Amino acid sequence: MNPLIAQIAAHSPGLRDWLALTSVIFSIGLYGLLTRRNAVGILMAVELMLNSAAMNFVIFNRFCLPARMDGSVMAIFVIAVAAAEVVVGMAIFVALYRYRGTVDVNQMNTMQDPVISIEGPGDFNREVMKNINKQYKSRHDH
Amino acid sequence: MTATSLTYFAIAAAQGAFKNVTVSERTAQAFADGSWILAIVYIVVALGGLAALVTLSGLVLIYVERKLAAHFQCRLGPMRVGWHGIFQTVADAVKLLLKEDVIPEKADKAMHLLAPFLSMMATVMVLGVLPYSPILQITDINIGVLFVTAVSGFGVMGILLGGWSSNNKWSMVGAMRAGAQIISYEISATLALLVVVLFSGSLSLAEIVQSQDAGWWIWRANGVGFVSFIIFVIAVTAEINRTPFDIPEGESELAAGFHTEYSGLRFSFFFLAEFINMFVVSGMTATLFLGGWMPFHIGAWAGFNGFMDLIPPVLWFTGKTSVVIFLIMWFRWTFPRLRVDQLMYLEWKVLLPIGFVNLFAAAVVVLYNLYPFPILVP
Amino acid sequence: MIASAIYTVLFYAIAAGTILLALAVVNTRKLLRAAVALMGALSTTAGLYAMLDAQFLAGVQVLVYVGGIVVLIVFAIMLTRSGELLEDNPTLKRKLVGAVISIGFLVSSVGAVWGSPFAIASAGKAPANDALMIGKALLDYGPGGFVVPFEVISLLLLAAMLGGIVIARKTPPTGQPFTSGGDLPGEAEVYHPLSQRDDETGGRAS
Amino acid sequence: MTTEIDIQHLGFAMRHAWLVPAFPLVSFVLVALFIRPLSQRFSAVVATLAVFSSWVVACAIACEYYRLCPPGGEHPVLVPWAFEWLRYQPGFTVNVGVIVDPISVLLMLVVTTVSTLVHIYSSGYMKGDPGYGRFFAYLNLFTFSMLGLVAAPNIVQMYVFWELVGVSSFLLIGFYYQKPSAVSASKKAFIVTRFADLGFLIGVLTLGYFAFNLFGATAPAVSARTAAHCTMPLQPMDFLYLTSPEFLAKFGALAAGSTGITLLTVAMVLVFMGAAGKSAMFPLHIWLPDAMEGPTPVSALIHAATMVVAGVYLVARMFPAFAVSGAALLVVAYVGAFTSLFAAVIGTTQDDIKRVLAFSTLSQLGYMMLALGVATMDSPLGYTASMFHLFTHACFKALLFLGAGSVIHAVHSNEIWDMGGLRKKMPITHITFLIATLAISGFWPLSGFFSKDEILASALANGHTFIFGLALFVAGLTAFYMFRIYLVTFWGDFRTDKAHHAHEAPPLMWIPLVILAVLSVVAGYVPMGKFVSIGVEHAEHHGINFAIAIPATIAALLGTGTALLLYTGSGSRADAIARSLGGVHTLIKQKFYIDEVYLFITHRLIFNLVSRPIAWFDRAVVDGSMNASAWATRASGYLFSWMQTGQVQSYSAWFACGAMLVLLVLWAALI
Repeated sequence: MNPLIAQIAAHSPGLRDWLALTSVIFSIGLYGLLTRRNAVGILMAVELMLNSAAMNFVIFNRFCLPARMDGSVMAIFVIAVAAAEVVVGMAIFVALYRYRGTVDVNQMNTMQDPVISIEGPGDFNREVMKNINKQYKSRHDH
Repeated sequence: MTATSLTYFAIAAAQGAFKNVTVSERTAQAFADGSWILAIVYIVVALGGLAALVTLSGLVLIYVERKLAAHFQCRLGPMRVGWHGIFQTVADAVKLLLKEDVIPEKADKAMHLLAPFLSMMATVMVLGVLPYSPILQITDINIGVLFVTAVSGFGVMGILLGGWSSNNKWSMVGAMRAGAQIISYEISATLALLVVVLFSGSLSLAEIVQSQDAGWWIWRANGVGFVSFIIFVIAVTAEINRTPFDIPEGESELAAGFHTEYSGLRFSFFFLAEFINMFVVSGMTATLFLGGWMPFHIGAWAGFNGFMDLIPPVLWFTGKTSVVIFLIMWFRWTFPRLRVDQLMYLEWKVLLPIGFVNLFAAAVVVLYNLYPFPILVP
Repeated sequence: MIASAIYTVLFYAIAAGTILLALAVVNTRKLLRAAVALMGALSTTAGLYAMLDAQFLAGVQVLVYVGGIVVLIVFAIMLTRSGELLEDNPTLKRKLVGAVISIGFLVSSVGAVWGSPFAIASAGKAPANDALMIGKALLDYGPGGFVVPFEVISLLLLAAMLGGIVIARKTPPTGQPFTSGGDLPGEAEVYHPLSQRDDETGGRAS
Repeated sequence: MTTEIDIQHLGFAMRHAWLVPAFPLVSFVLVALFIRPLSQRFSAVVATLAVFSSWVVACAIACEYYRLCPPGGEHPVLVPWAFEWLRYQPGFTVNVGVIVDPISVLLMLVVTTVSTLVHIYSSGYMKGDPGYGRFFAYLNLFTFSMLGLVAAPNIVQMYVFWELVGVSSFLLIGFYYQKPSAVSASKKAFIVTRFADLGFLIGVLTLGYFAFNLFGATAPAVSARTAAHCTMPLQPMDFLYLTSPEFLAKFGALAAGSTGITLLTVAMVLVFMGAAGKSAMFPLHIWLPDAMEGPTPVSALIHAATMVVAGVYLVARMFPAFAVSGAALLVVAYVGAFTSLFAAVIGTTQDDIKRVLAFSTLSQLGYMMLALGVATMDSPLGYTASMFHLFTHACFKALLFLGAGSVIHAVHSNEIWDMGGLRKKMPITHITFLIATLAISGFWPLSGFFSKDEILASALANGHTFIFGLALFVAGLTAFYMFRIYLVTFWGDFRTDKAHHAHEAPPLMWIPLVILAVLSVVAGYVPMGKFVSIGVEHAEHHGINFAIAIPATIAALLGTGTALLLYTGSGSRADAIARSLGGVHTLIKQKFYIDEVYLFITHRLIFNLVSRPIAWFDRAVVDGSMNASAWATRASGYLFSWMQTGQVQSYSAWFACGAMLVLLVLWAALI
């Protein structure tokens, strides 16, 4: 037998190699998630991450419980959830684009609360509402 | 070298000729036996066979299409090149290959180059799993039907990319229409497929053909099979963008649709892919509903059946496929083109509900083994 | 032996392809190209599934991801056709931070994986007909059965479908313009961000 | 000997005894949700028909019961219909069912009869009211709750319906919810009865706890005789179980700590607290007079004839338990006696016709309680007498209230001094009112005579001479105040224009009056001792015992005579007596300042001494610590708010860092 072939065969991938591969893909997805500014780009990165996570199920199934199909079933669930996520995500992006003219996540920070006070126990909610009110007013006065 | 390979091939062919093994199994066997060269020969032969099939069937189909179109319209069609214009398509092909390959200035070049290959790839991948005869199948994977459905996604991507990268409004609109249409009709096609899967209990195409030994599913599935056959034919006609579902490339509206900006070899790829697609879906229809390479048998007529068995399986397959191809070509000169809304209406409000009901009925038939009518034909 | 060698070569080849395509997904400037790369990465992942003896899953992966999700993403990109959508060029700072975090994550996770003891089964042959097995597992109950999650997933998909339609349709169902919802002060006022694109708070400038 | 009854082969009405409460319930839902918005008129018809159907079924049940167990014989307790409701653990489930025994049959008849008549009466009385349909829906709900309470075979079901009765009476008292006085009256009734129900609840829990734990999950060791008459196995909360001699013997032996009182007594006094609340016994009576704010038919239904007897019914239902604990029974007797005297005294001075009737109700309820209290298992005459009086009282008190309603309807005032001379204007009301007055005063040959006679006889027979004397005095007082309002209302001159312009009520209103008047006359001739009995010993129907009848009649005559003396002709004689009594009269007129005492206790003492410190503690310490933790959270949130960019990516970066940290820890642990 060709020694080269034997050597190659000796490096047949094991569980840890597979897991390392999924870790790499996950990290790449994470990089995309952190760096992309476009919501669609982020979604694609998330797909990568989901994919690698689903593959982990299959890997463990293959190596640790080969007679069962639980990992495949879980992976199918992950795929289904990913499909649902993409549907809703895309719908949201299209709606956002229609209403705001952008899908840049840097501009999606209306959840950020500019009003935080530490005046001690008081009617916190009312204060926040007042400020939101003010913000709205100023928005509409222009 | 060549002689050795040919010898190997001849020996292998002799060995496996009358066994129901696919080319991929033989290749694997060859690998396992350590006969590298034989394995590589198998691979080369398989790929070469596929290439030949693609080219030949493309040429033939284009010629047939033109001739049929002409005769439907009481014309003669191509008559000049060769006897009855039989080499017309060859001449056209040569002309296309010699033409300049123009890429628009503002196109996304990489995508523009990639798109035709994606389209072609989707088609050829299906050719690889079609069972042409018991011994003539590149590979039989146990998820065959699923595979066929899945790779059609690449075709959609090819069309979408082609339309997008051309940087042309017509192309873009054509691509969007094609994408929407293919995705929509794929659902109905899959629902119809599932009926056959339910009856045969397998996703493997070879097994599905084998399961029709006692009778083709179009007859034997008692009504539901016939309904799903009709749904499937309509849906695949739409999937390959043929009339009456050819709005993605409707000449009167969109110039030539998604491949308006393509020329030369790349255009011929798209063009060829379209015709091969017709062959593929017809082959699938034949495999799923018409018994694939199974000969035509009638009940207990032993003599008749014996005669039918004499005809080689490949011919049976080709014949059935040709019938479906003829049917699809016939549509083109029978039905007017649908509007976009009519198209969507037909899919979502007609075919889809019928498909679901049909699938449910099929499940009931299979579950309770209901065969209300006697089986007269295979 | 040869089969094992081929398997090994195939694994590293496909893994390398997957990683390259994944890198393309996150680094390509043009989003459509990223989508194509995503399609490639997901297809190679299907190949990896096939190598893990999960053919059915490989088919599903191609069917759902390539035929569905990527097409949907491409559609979305095409529908929201605008300059900023087509390209995405993150700043260097962003790239650095992302790289540091993701590489840190990679190192720590690979380290944790490498050090962990796993209970690897010795007889590693997958069932021949995995589609049948998966079908039975999905519709079974009791141990090893997943019928309840299966039903839940079907509900989730239905909800996602309806949600997608409701969110993405052009006019809200009531025919009313888009409002803030009524919980906040000024609920009667119409909030239409398109009309305020040019002021400081809600527009493109930031 | 025991009467053997095959529970499986009962007649239709028995097997479907649930129909009795079901009719009003269905009608309530229909009327409240569907019919009321469509037609006010039709809702009255539906509601009345539903209650009438209940009456028919109740009659059928009564007939069947007394066909199976003929009068004068043994009267077993049947549970012909039940289903499992709450299953706690083996041997402890709570059923919902219908109990059929003499007192429940009697109560069902009384409730459905009075309720039907009140429905008919109300359809005339409430005409033109904007809340016409709502009123009938409430009436149906009330009837349903009361019937469910009566039919309860276990104490849990009774408690549930007990509260439902409370709710529906709350709704009915506050029917005129625009009137502040009605609202406050309904709140008062609700709160006072709720306070009483607290005791009831604790009693129920005590009983249930011991009923289960004394015998455990093993089969309840109660008489096979009673168990044979149930469709389902006996459960610890069932009345049959709670009143079985086996259980009582075991439970009665338990002492409550070192107080020298048995636990049974404690539990029974707690249960009686609930009964006292609902029946408005002395310290908890304050809600009843105010509850007159509801429409007058409601007063007749709730506060005279049916609802307030729920307490009496409960005591009767649990009577064997009370009897085993003699002390609890003594409490019942003396509370009843005191209430009857106390209320009668107040009743002599009130000017509001409904208020007088309310106090008279209190007094009569005291009578019933007293009768129960003097009875024992060995000589259960008082038990029979109490039920008898409940029955007759329901007839004539409903009649009195409906008559008063008729008068109020005509005069548009509650003050008796606004009336006068109405006998000419309203002959039917006058005659029926007179019959009722005579009946309640205890004149032969009307029903009140017989029932009161039996109560007095039972008190004397069991050696409670003091209570006997007191009851005799109250009988005289009753005659006095009843004739007082009768005379002032119907005799003399027209005191106001309103009285002058009064006219007879429409037929829908006077027909029930006539029916009730007939009932008030004949009810006394029912041989109640043969129909209603408890224990092995049979209460003999005494006929007319002259040793008791003569003093009772003399007392009634004295009362009547005094009234005639004082309130015919000019009112100066009454005023003179009132003036000569001075402070005492004022004290009585102000109802012994009980309300004020309550207000003082709640407002001054409890609010200032208990509530305010607790409120301060709540605000300063409890809320303060909460606020402090909230403040700390918010302050720390402020410290870290620079992390809150509002952008998903920065969040996911932090998240990734966290995950990385976890992985590093894992890695470190592995190395």
